[in-house]
Amino acid sequence: MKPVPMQLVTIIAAQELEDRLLHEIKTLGARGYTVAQVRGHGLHGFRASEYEGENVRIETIVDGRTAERIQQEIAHRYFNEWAIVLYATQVNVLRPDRFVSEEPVT
Amino acid sequence: MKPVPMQLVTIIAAQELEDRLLHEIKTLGARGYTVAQVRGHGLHGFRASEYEGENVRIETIVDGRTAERIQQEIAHRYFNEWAIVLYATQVNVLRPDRFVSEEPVT
Amino acid sequence: MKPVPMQLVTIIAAQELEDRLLHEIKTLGARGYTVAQVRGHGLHGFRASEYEGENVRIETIVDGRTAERIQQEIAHRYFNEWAIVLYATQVNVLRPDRFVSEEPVT
Amino acid sequence: MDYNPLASLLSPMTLAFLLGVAATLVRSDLKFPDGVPMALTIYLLFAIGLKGGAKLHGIDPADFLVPMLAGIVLCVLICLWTFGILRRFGRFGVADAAALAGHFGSVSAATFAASLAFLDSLGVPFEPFLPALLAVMEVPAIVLAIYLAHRQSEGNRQRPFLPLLGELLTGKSVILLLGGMAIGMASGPQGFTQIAPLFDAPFRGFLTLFLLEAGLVTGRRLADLRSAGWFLTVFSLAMPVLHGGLGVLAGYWSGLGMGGATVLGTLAASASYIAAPAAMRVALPQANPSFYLTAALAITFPFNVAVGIPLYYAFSRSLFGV
Amino acid sequence: MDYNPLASLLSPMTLAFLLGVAATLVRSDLKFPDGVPMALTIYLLFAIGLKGGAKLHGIDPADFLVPMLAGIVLCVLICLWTFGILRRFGRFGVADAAALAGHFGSVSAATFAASLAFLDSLGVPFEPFLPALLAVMEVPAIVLAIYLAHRQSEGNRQRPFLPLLGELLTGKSVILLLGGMAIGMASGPQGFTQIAPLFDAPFRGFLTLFLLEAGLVTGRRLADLRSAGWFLTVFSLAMPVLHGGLGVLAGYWSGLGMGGATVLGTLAASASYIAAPAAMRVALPQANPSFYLTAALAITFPFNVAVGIPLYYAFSRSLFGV
Amino acid sequence: MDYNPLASLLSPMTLAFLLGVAATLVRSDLKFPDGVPMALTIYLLFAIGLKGGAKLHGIDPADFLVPMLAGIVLCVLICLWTFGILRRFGRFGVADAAALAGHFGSVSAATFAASLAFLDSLGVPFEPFLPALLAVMEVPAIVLAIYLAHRQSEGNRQRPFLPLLGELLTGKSVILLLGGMAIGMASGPQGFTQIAPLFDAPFRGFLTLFLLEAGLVTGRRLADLRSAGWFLTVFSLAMPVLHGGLGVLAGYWSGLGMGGATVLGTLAASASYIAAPAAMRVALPQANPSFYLTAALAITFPFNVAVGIPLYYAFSRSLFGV
Ligand SMILES: Nc1ncnc2c1ncn2[C@@H]1O[C@H](COP(=O)(O)O)[C@@H](O)[C@H]1O
Ligand SMILES: Nc1ncnc2c1ncn2[C@@H]1O[C@H](COP(=O)(O)O)[C@@H](O)[C@H]1O
Ligand SMILES: Nc1ncnc2c1ncn2[C@@H]1O[C@H](COP(=O)(O)O)[C@@H](O)[C@H]1O
Ligand code: NA
Ligand code: NA
Ligand code: NA
Repeated sequence: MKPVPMQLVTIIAAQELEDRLLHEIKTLGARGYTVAQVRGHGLHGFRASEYEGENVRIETIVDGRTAERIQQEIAHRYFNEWAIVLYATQVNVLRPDRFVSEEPVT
Repeated sequence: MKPVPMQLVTIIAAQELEDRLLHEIKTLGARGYTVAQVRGHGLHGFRASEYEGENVRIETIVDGRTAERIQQEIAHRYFNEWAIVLYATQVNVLRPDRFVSEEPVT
Repeated sequence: MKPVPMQLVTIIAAQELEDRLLHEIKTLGARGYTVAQVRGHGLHGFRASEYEGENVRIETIVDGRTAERIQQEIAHRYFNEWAIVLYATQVNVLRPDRFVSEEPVT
Repeated sequence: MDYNPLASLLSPMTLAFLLGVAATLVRSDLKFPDGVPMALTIYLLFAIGLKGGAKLHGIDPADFLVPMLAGIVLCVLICLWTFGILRRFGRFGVADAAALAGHFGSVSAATFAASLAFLDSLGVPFEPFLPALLAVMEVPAIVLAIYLAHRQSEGNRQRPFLPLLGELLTGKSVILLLGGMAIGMASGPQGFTQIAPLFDAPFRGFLTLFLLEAGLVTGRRLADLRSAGWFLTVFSLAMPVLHGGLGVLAGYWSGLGMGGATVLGTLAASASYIAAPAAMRVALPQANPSFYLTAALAITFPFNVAVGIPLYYAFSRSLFGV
Repeated sequence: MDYNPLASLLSPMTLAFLLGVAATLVRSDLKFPDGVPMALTIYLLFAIGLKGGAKLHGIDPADFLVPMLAGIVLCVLICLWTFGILRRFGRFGVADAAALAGHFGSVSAATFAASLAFLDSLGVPFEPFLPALLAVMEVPAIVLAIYLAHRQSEGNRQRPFLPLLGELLTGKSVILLLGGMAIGMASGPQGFTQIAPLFDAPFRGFLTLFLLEAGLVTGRRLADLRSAGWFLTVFSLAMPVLHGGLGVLAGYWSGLGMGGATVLGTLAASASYIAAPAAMRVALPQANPSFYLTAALAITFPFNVAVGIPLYYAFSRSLFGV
Repeated sequence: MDYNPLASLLSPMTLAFLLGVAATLVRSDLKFPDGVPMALTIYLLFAIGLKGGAKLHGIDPADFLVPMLAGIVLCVLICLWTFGILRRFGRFGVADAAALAGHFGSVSAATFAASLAFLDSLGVPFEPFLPALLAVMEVPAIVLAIYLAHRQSEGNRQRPFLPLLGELLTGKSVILLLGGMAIGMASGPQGFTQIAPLFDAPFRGFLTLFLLEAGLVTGRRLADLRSAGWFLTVFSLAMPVLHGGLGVLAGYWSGLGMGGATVLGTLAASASYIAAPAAMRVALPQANPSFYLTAALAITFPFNVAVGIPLYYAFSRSLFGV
C-alpha cells in the first residue's frame, strides 16, 4: 500500500460544543473522528476545572475539499462568539478511500 | 541545534490492542512512544463507553524507514479485521539520533 | 478566510514539569496552549502509573520565530537532565494573528 | 439550646475548605484527580434528592407550595436588581452583568448542603421538602438573566431561546435533585433504608471532601480577586447578607419553621457555581468567566459557609423568638 | 410472607436505572466521569466475591457442586440453541450469531446483584455460594461461542485459541469474583467484619449508582433499537423468560432453595454486558457490536431487572409450593 | 492475649495485595481506572490525619515530643548509612544511592495504615498521635538524600535547594496528614463523629482496595527484579528487619507503649513509595526510577505488610515482656 496525503483537521473547543461540532463535521462529510479530553489556556482564559469547563480536541481525517469546507463552516458559525482553535495538518494515510467524503460537494 | 525532519506515526485503535501494538512497534524499531486515552467514531461505530470499549492513540516518532515498516506491518496484520486508523506526519525534532532505530533493517 | 501556515510545537514531559514549561512558553511568546494527560515509554523507562509519574503533552501554536525560540530554549534548559521530547509540525490556521507573539524578539 | 457560632467555623466541613485554600496558597501539589470533583457533585445532588424524597412520604403538597413560590419570586427579584446594580453602579457590560445576575439569582447546592449539616449538628429540625426548593430555585434566574442579555444585545447570532430552556431544565442538577426526590418518594422510607449506608451516613464525609476540593479551586481563583476589582468584591460580600435576610423573612412569612427559614435565607444568599457557569458558558460565551467564577466561588461561597449561614440562623432565631 | 411484585419496580435500584434512561431521552447532560463506571464495576464484583467467600466458611463443597454443574450445562445449552435460532430464524451471519449466543449464554453481574438485593429486601434467604455460580457461569458460553465462530469461518487469520482461553479465565470479573471469594474464605467472617462497612452495608447504594449509569448508556442505545430489528428485540425479551424458567427448574432439581433457584433462573436469563462484549471485541472483531450491546444492555438487562426477577421469583415460589 | 502470626497473612488487606500481584502474573486485564489510585491515596492520608487529630484532644504535647525526635533522628541515620552501604558495597552511583537512601529513610503511609489495622484487629491499643509521627518522618530523609547527591555532584545546573524544600514541605501527603490532624483536633471528637461514617468505619475497606491496586503495580515491577540485581534485593529485605528492630527499640526508649513501638518500628522499616519517588523525579532526574520503585514497592512494601509487621510486633511484645 502506498501512503496518500490527506488533511487532518483539529478543533479545540469547549466541551459543551462537542455534540454540535461532531454533528457539523459529520454533515460536512467526515466519516469518522477521534475525541480527547484536554485542558487549555488562551485568549478566553483558563479552561482547566469542572467549574471553568474543560476542552475537547476533535480530530478528523478528511480529503482536502472536505477539510476546507469544515474550516470555512466552523469559522463562519463559531469564530465570533466561541473559544475555538482550528487547524489543518497534512498527513499520509494508507487507505485513502475510508476517509473520502461520500457526499457530493454542494 | 538544528531541527531535523522525522516521521510521527499515529495509530488509533481499540484499547484491547494496545499491548500488542506497542510490542509490534518496539520490535519494528521504535525507541519510545506516547499513549493517550481517546474516544471515537468511525466505520465500526461508536467507541465511547466502558461497554463499547474505548480507543487509544499511540504516537511514535521514528525515522522514515522505520515509519514505512510500521505502516506496512500494521496494515498487513490488522487492517482486515480491526478498527484501526493509521497515519504519518512529518515533524521536526532537535535530537534526531534519539529516535533513529538501532536495529538494522532486515 | 485563507489558511496560513504556523508552527505547532509539541512538548512531551513529566507532569511535574508542567507548570514550569507553561511558564517558559508563555514568557517566550505563546499566547495559548492545550494540555493532555498521556503515558509513555522512552529512553528513561516507563511513565504510566501514579508511582512512576505520568506525562503531559503540551501543544502550542505559534509563529515560526517563536517556535524556534521555544525549541532552542527548552532544549538548552531541559534536555540534559530531563525526559523531554519536543517537536514542531507545520499546520494551517485561519486566524493567524491570534497566534502571533505580541512581544518583540529580543 | 446553647448556640456557639464558633462551632460552625470549626466544623470539619468549613475547616476542610480552608485547608484547600491554604494548600493552594502555599503552592502544594495537592490536586484531586480529574473526574473526582464531578463524581462528588453527582453524589451530593443525588443524595440530597433521595433523602428529601424519602421524607416527603405522606406530606401534604400544599405545605410546600407557598415556600416554593416565595423562593422562585425571590430568585427573580434578586436577578433583576443585581443586574440593575451591576449595570448602573458597577459599570459592567450587558453580558457580564447578566451572567453575574444569573449566578446570584440561582442557588448553590454545596452551600445548601452545608446549611443542612449546620442545622443537623445543632439538632435543629427542618422541613423534608427543602431539596425541592433547591431544585426549583436553580433555573429561573439563569433563564431570566440570559433573556435580559439577549434582549439588550443587538447581535444577530443569538441562539434560539427554547432549546436553551430545555437544556437548563434537563441539566444534571435538576435531573439528580428531582429524580432523586421522585425515587426517594416512590420507594419510601423503607426503600431509602436500603441505600442509606451510602447516601445518608457518609454524606457529611463526602461533603468534607467536596469542600476540600472547592477550597483548592477557590485558592487558585483568589489571585483573580484583583482583576475582579473592589466593586465586585464588596458586592459579593454585601448582597448575600441582604439576600439572606430577605430569604429568612420570606421563609417566616411563607410558613417555614426556624430551620427552613434559615435554609431559604441561605439559598437566597448563595450564588450558583455549578449550574450557572455551565449555562453561561453556552448561552453567554461573550461574558468573562473570571468575573462570575471569582465572585460566586471565591467570595460568596466561602463567606456563606463560614459567616453567612450562622448569621442567617441567628436572624431566624431572633425572628422566631427563640 | 406477603409479596408485592410492584415493590421491585419501586426499589431505588430499578428506579435509578429508569432515571438514567429518562435523563438520556430528555437529552440531559448528566454523565458519569470517565473511570467511574469501571470503578463501580470493580467494587461490585469484588464485594460480591468477598461477601460470598466469607459466608462459605464451613460449608461442604459437595453442596454446591451439583448446582454449579447445572449452571455450566445450562450456559452451554443456551449458547448452542440461541446460536441455532439466530442463524436459522434470525438470518444472522456466523460472527454476529456467535457473538450474541456468547452474550446470552454468559451472565450479568449487575443483574445477579439486583436479584440478591431483591431477595434481601423480601427477607428471602439464599445460599452463600451463589457468587461462585456467577463466576463459573461467565466463561463457558463465551469460549464456546468463539469456538463456534472460528470453526464455521474459513478465514486464515484466526487467532490461536489457547491464549484466548487464558485471557478469558484471567479476565477482571473472574479474578475479582474468585479472588474475592478466596479472600473472604481465607480471612473468614472475622476478617470480613473489618471490611464490611465498605463492602457490605453500602453495597446497594453503590449498585443504585451503577444502575443509574447503566440507564444512561441504555438510553443512548435505545436509538439503535430500530437498527437491531424486531426479530432481535422479540428474541431479547422472550429468551430470558424461557431461560429464567429453565434456570429456576435447574436450581430446584439441583438442590437449591427457593432463593437460590430464583438466582440461578436470573443468571440463566441474564446476558453478559461486561465480560462478553470485551471478549467479542477481541476475538470476533468482525461481529457488529450494535447487535450484542443493544440486545444485552438495552433490552434484556432492563427487562430482567424490572420484570424478569420478580417473575422468576414468582415461579420459584410456586415450584417450592410457598 | 493469644496471638497467631498467621492471622496477619490472612487479613483481607494482605490477601488483596497478593491477589493484585497474582492478577498481574497471570496477565489479567484487571486495572484500576486512572485517577482512582490517587483518589484512594488522598482518602487514606486525610482519614489517617483526621482520626489521629480527633484523638489528640486533651493530650499533652510533651508526650509525643520525645517519640517524634526519636523518629526524625532514626530517619536521618537510616538515610546516611543506607547511602554509605549502597555506595561502598552496592557500587551504586551517587544519584542512585542517594535516591534509594531517601526512600528507605522516609516512610510509607500504606505500610503505616496496615500496621494500625493489624494492631486494631488484635485489639492492641496505640497512641493517638502516631499519624503526626508519620508526617514528620516523611520529609527529613528525602531532603538529606537530595543534599547528599547535590554536594557530591559537580553538575552546574543544580536546582536551588530552598524552593525544593518548600515543595517537599507542602507536598500532598504532608498537607493531608497535618491538615487532617489540625481539622480533627480543632473540631474535636464531636466534629469527627459527623464524618466518621466515611473516614473511620470503611477505612480498612478502602485500604483493601488500595492494596489490591498496589499489588497490581507491584506485579508489573516484579519483572524488573532481575535488572535490580541480587544486591538490591537482599538489601531491600534485610534493611527493613534491622530498621524495624531499631525503631521498636527507639519507641521503647522514648516512652511509647507496645503498640506505638511496633508502629515506630514499622515506620523505620518502611520505604516511601509515594512522596519519595515524586520528589526524586523532580530533584534527581538522573537517578534510575527502576531501582527505587522496585526496591520500595515490589520488595520492601510487601515484605513489611506480610512478614515485617508481625515480626516487629513480636519483638515489641518480648521487649515489653508481654
Ligand atoms: N496558541 C494556541 N496553541 C494551542 N492551543 C491553543 C492556543 N490558543 C488557544 N488554544 C486552545 O484553544 C482554547 C480556546 O482558545 P481561546 O479562544 O484562545 O481561549 C484554549 O483553552 C486552548 O485549549
Ligand atoms: N476519519 C477519521 N478521522 C479521525 N479518526 C478516525 C477517523 N475514522 C476513524 N477514526 C478513529 O479510528 C477508530 C476506528 O475507526 P473505524 O475502523 O473507522 O471504526 C474510530 O473509533 C475513531 O477513533
Ligand atoms: N520516539 C518517541 N515517540 C513518541 N514519544 C516518545 C518517544 N520517545 C519518548 N517519547 C515520550 O517522551 C517521554 C520521555 O521520553 P524519554 O526521555 O525517551 O524517556 C516518554 O515517556 C514518552 O512519552
Ligand atoms: Na441566590
Ligand atoms: Na445467561
Ligand atoms: Na523508613
